This record gives sequence, structure tokens and C-alpha cells, in this order.
Amino acid sequence: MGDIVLSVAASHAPGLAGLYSGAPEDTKAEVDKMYGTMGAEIVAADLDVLILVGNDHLANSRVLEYPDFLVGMAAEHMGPYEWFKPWLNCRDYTLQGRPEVAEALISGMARRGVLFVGRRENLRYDDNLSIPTVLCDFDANDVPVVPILMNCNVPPVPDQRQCYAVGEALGDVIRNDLPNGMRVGLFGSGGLSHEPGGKRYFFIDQDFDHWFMDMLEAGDHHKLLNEATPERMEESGAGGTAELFAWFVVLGAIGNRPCSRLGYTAYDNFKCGVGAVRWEMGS
Amino acid sequence: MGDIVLSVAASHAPGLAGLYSGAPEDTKAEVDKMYGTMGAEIVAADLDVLILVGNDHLANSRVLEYPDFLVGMAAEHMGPYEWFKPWLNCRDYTLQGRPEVAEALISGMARRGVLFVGRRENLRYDDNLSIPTVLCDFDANDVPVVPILMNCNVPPVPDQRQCYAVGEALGDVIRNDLPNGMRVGLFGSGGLSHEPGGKRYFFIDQDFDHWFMDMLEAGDHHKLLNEATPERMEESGAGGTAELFAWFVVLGAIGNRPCSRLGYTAYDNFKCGVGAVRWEMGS
Amino acid sequence: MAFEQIDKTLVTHDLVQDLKWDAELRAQFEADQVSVLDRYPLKPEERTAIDTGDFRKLYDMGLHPYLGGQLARLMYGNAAGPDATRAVNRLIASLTGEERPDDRTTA
Amino acid sequence: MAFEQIDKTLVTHDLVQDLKWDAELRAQFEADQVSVLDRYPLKPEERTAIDTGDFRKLYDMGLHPYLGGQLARLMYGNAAGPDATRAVNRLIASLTGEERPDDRTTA
Ligand SMILES: [Fe+3]
Ligand SMILES: [Fe+3]
Repeated sequence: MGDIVLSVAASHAPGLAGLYSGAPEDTKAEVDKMYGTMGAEIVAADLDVLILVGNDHLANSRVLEYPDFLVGMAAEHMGPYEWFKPWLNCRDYTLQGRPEVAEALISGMARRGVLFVGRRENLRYDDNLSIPTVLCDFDANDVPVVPILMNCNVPPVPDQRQCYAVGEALGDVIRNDLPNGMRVGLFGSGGLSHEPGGKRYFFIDQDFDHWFMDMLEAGDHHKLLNEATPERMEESGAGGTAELFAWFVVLGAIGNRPCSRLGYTAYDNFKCGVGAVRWEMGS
Repeated sequence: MGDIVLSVAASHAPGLAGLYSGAPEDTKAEVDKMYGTMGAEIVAADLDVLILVGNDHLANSRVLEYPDFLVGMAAEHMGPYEWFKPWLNCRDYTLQGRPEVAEALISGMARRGVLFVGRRENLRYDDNLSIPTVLCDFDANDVPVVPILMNCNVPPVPDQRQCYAVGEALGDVIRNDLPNGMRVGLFGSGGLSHEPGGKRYFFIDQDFDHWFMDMLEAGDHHKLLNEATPERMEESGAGGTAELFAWFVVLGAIGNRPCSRLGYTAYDNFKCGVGAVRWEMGS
Repeated sequence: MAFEQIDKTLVTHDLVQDLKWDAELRAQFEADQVSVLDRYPLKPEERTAIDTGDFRKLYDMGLHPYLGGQLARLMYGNAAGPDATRAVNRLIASLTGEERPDDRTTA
Repeated sequence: MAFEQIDKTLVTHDLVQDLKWDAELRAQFEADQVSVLDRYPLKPEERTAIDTGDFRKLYDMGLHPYLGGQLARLMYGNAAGPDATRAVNRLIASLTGEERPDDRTTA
């Protein structure tokens, strides 16, 4: 009987670290507000584990052997991975892992028919874990983390419905398989609109980003599952926007909860719409 | 527009090579008949590629990173893998691969929403490929092969319905993505009842084996999909009998075709019900 | 043995697969089992079960039976015929708690 | 770029991932690109496209855009700021066929 006591989701554009200093003041203020709020709430929630779900970005497996979900089982998670350092330009960090929670997730999901691949070694982390870590200060605050890195852009990509269903199973594992009273947080990492490596690399689809967060605030999951399709995501940024499927895993795990946005900014040099939301988990 | 011109399925118990010489004469005769018939028909079919689907047996991936389907993309497939040699006690072989067909399967399945993992290196082959090869003489007859090694016993296991659906997609890829006129054979490798590594290691459930092959001959896929569940397979041999899910991949690919058994034998030292079937593919 | 009982995270799985995949490690295991086992972060009762050939305990802890069968062959003999039959019989004897001759081939 | 066009079997994917994962190979690539590319079984037009920085051709052949972006950084600069911006602009210029200043940051 674990309890999901906190749920948030936010963008992880690498520029939030590497290009922050050159950003306009109002952009910086919006970034500080969003990630500062999340960081403070995560610390206040006194979590036993924060489960972070985000795009693997082809960092840990070959294209030909790319799993849908990869769980970091290490006792410590260290990042960023060397090659990503210049591009991220953020501090090095070491986070506490929760191997026993990672194991429970892998086993619990298997019993529920969902394959979560696991690796005991430290994974290669880029912006997916590094940006939330350094902007929300997970390292300084000893927030224990289990990362779940997922496939958002290697065909066949699990779509919004599949990710929501995976989230439902994950919520069931948390509530039924984790130790009684364990305080669990969920962090959906990725999005909003962007097209990394594409023709429209600097494109940010602000209309889409607002539409998507409006839908979350409206709480109509049925409509969201019908309309936030891979095709719709691809229109708003091929291969990047679909990172929002990580948010669907969180949605599936928590079901329909009041949601509010913590902020949004669209600064071209970030090459990504940057926003964050928080769901109310009750007491 | 590839054509599936031949479809068979058969057991691959290692004892068919390693323990053959000590088997009773009538068992040997039944084995010779089944595999001899298949071998002759495979040669007569003048295949451009034989796609063999069978249990990976935990030979090529760790339990924590075990894919559902792994395609051998190598230009040559060599076996048996060293550690299996004493246990199999069969000749070494080298088979022609078909890398371009392997690639087409991986890409075509991805477009149809199914993950086929691929590996360019020679895979580790045990009885799954070795027994059909040496009993049907693929090597001597230059039969080109693409092996698909699958997960039959690591939770979560793709069940009979999932494997049938994978087979439907595979059939669609063969018919629509492979070159015009390509002559394709399918070989479902594995089963029948057995419980490798279990308490009932020597158990053979002859009633189940006949029931299963009767259902194939009756051609009622609906009933088969309803009744040949993982639970039913486990009753008849935990972790072994479910290799028959490889036969469901073939079934899905070809749809309902007349089927007849080529033979059956239950010799305790083989630790496995040994049978074979052939589907009529028309002309 | 219900397949649901498999614990995918059990370290013994890695041991068995490494032994299959690495001839040098296998030679070391045959010469000095202890020194190889010492390299794996096995739980204490998992280690004791391997040391004493207690497959029943390993299966209760979630060992995959297919890898259990292979561990028995790694410990007691891998060649087709009497060698592997002995390994199978020792495995079954441990799982069932029954005495079982090394050459028995029926249920 | 439709993500459906990705060819998962393209050898360039392995090249980019090896370069990310192996600092020594990356140093060799920076010192002598040709000698590294020679080790990969690239199709002739794939090789030519890399040699000439023709990302459009690579994408038409099925290169994954995420790895395309990383290949551009491996070729033209990986550090946050002007360095990576130049890499992004050269990539976009190749994909669109438009001239593009190295410091441009808007669509
Ligand atoms: Fe991302
Ligand atoms: Fe088998």
C-alpha cells in the first residue's frame, strides 16, 4: 500500500541549464518559478521515492534493441553522462537510487503483463533526469529516485493509450505491491512541443502547448486520449513532442485529478516549449 | 508480394539428437518419418527463405532485458553454441542467413506496431534451430534461414492471442513488404508438452499433445485461442509447453488452412512430447 | 512451480548465464566454485542454497526453472546421456525431496 | 520528416551511438574521420552523405533525426551556446537547402 502523494510533469529541454544564462529575464523568471515550485513541493512531500518517467533519447540502447521502458536499478544514479556534459553545462550529481523499489516495479509490472526492462548499472542520463535534478535540487535535498526511461520516438512507439494503460498498471503496483505507507512521487519528464534534429529544430508550437495543458486542466482524459495522438504530436514537432507520452504514464497511474499549470515559456533558443503542471493528490 | 508456400511446426527436444541412438526402434522410426518428411518438403519447396520461430531459451539475453522477439540478422548462422554442444551432441552447421529479409521483417513489424528486436551478430543457437537443422538437413541443402527467437517463459510472456496477432502482422509483412514472388517457408519450433528444469522434468502429457494437434487438424482457431491458454499449457508442463506459442505465430501468419499431423512419439528420456504438423498452403 | 513465482531480479540468473556464455569462468567454476560465487552479490540464503545444491530453496526464492536446469547441468554434468540424466535426477530429488537414482528416466 | 521513414537497420545509427559511448573512438573521429568511417559497413551513398555532411540524404535513407542532431553536434560542435547553435544551423541548412547563418536561432 504505497501512496502517490505528489505528481508533477515538466519539460526537460537541455537549454534550461546550458542556455539559461543567455535567456531573457522574463523567461528566466518563469523557469525559476516552475522548477522552484516543483522542487519545494517535492522536498515538502518527504518522499520515500520519486519515480521519474522520461524519454531515454536513444542514450542507453541501440536502435535495433530498443526497449519500451527501462528501469534504473542502481543504488546511486550519477549524471550527466560524459558526452552530454558540454551540451547540458550543468553540475555533476549523485542521487540515491531505490533498488528494492525498482525490483518491485519490474516484478509487479511483469505480473500485470507489462515488460519493464531493468539494468543494475548506472544508466546514461542526459537532460531527462539531469534537468529536473539540477533545477529542482534533487541532489542537494537527497530525494531518492527510480528513473524509468522510455521509448518516445523509435518505431514502434507506445502511443498515448498504451502509455496510459502502462500508467494504470504502474499505479496498481504502487498502491498494492509497495510497502505500506511508502510515500511515492511521480515526475513526468519531457515535452512540450519540439523537433530535435528536425527541419523545424527551432519550432515551438505554442498553440499546441496551451491546448495540451488546457486539456490537462480540464481533466477530460477521454478527450485527451482521443485527440493527443502520435499524429497530432508529430504535427507539433516530429520526434520530440511525443515525449508527452511520459505524462500519460503519470495520468494513468493517478487517474483523474485536479491539475494546474505552474508556468509556461517559449524561448526560441531553448528549441522547446517549456511548461510544468501539478496534479492535486489530496491528503 | 512474398508467398508463404510451406508451413510446418515441430518439437525440438535436444534428446532428438543427443539421446537418439539409445531410443527404442519405433521411436526412432517415428522421428525419422516426421523430420524426414518435413526436410524433403522444405527442399522440394525451393524456398528463398525459411522463417523459423522458436523459443530463445534464455540463450541470448539476460532475464532482466529479455525481448519478446529477437531476429537473427546475420549473413550466416552458425551453431550449436559452444556450451550446448555436449548436451545436443549433434554436428556443427553453418546456414545461410538473409539479412535483407531480417531487415524487412524488423521494419515491417515496426510499422505495424510490433517490436521485433534485431541483432547483426550470430546468435547463440541451442536446440531451437539446431534440431530442425540437423534432422531436416537445412545445412546440407542450403536452406536459407531467418530465425526469430522468442520469449516463451519469462514473465510477462506474450500469450496465445498476442502471438497469433503477431503472426497476423508477420503474414501481412511477408505478403506485402517482401519482394514479389519470394518463396517463404514458416517453421514453428518447440513444444509439445514438457517441463524443463521442473519437478516433472520427465513428464509428458500425451493427452494434451493429442488434444492440441487434434484442435489444429480441426482448424477451429477460435476454440484454440480460447482454450490453449498459458494456464492450460502450464498444467501440461510449466515453462516448456508454452513453446507452442511459436506455433501460434505461424497460425496467425497463415490463417485457417488444412492441417495434418506428421507423427508423434512420447519417449520418456526425450523429456518432451515430440510431434510435427504440416499445413496445406495451396499452390 | 508457477511461472509467476519467478523473480526476474535474482542474481543467480546472471551467474548461470555468465557461466553459459564464458568458457573461462566456467573452467574457474569447475576448479573452484567458491571463488566464482564470491564475485556475485548473492543474498546469504541464495548463496547457501547454491553451496548445498538446494534447488527447492532457489526455486522458492524465484529462480527460473529453465536456468535451474542449466545450473544443475553446470554442477552435475552437461553431456547428453548418463551425465545429464544424473544432473536432472539430482535436480528433481532436490525439488521433490525424494531419493532418486542417478539413472532414473521415468516419472 | 515522418517518423515512419526511420530505417532502424541503418548502420549510421550504430556509428553515432558508438561515438557517444566511446570517448576514444570520438577522439579518433575528430582527428581522422575517414579512418573511423572505414570501420563501419556503410552503404556507399550513406558514406558519401556523411563525408559531405548531406543530412537530407541521410534522413531520406532513414536516419533517426534525434541521432542526426547528435551526428551534427559530433561533426560541428557539442557545447551549449554558439557551438551547438552552429551545429543545429548547419543541420537545418542541409535539410532545407536554405542558406542559414551559424548563429540564427529563430525559424
Ligand atoms: Fe527530451
Ligand atoms: Fe525448447
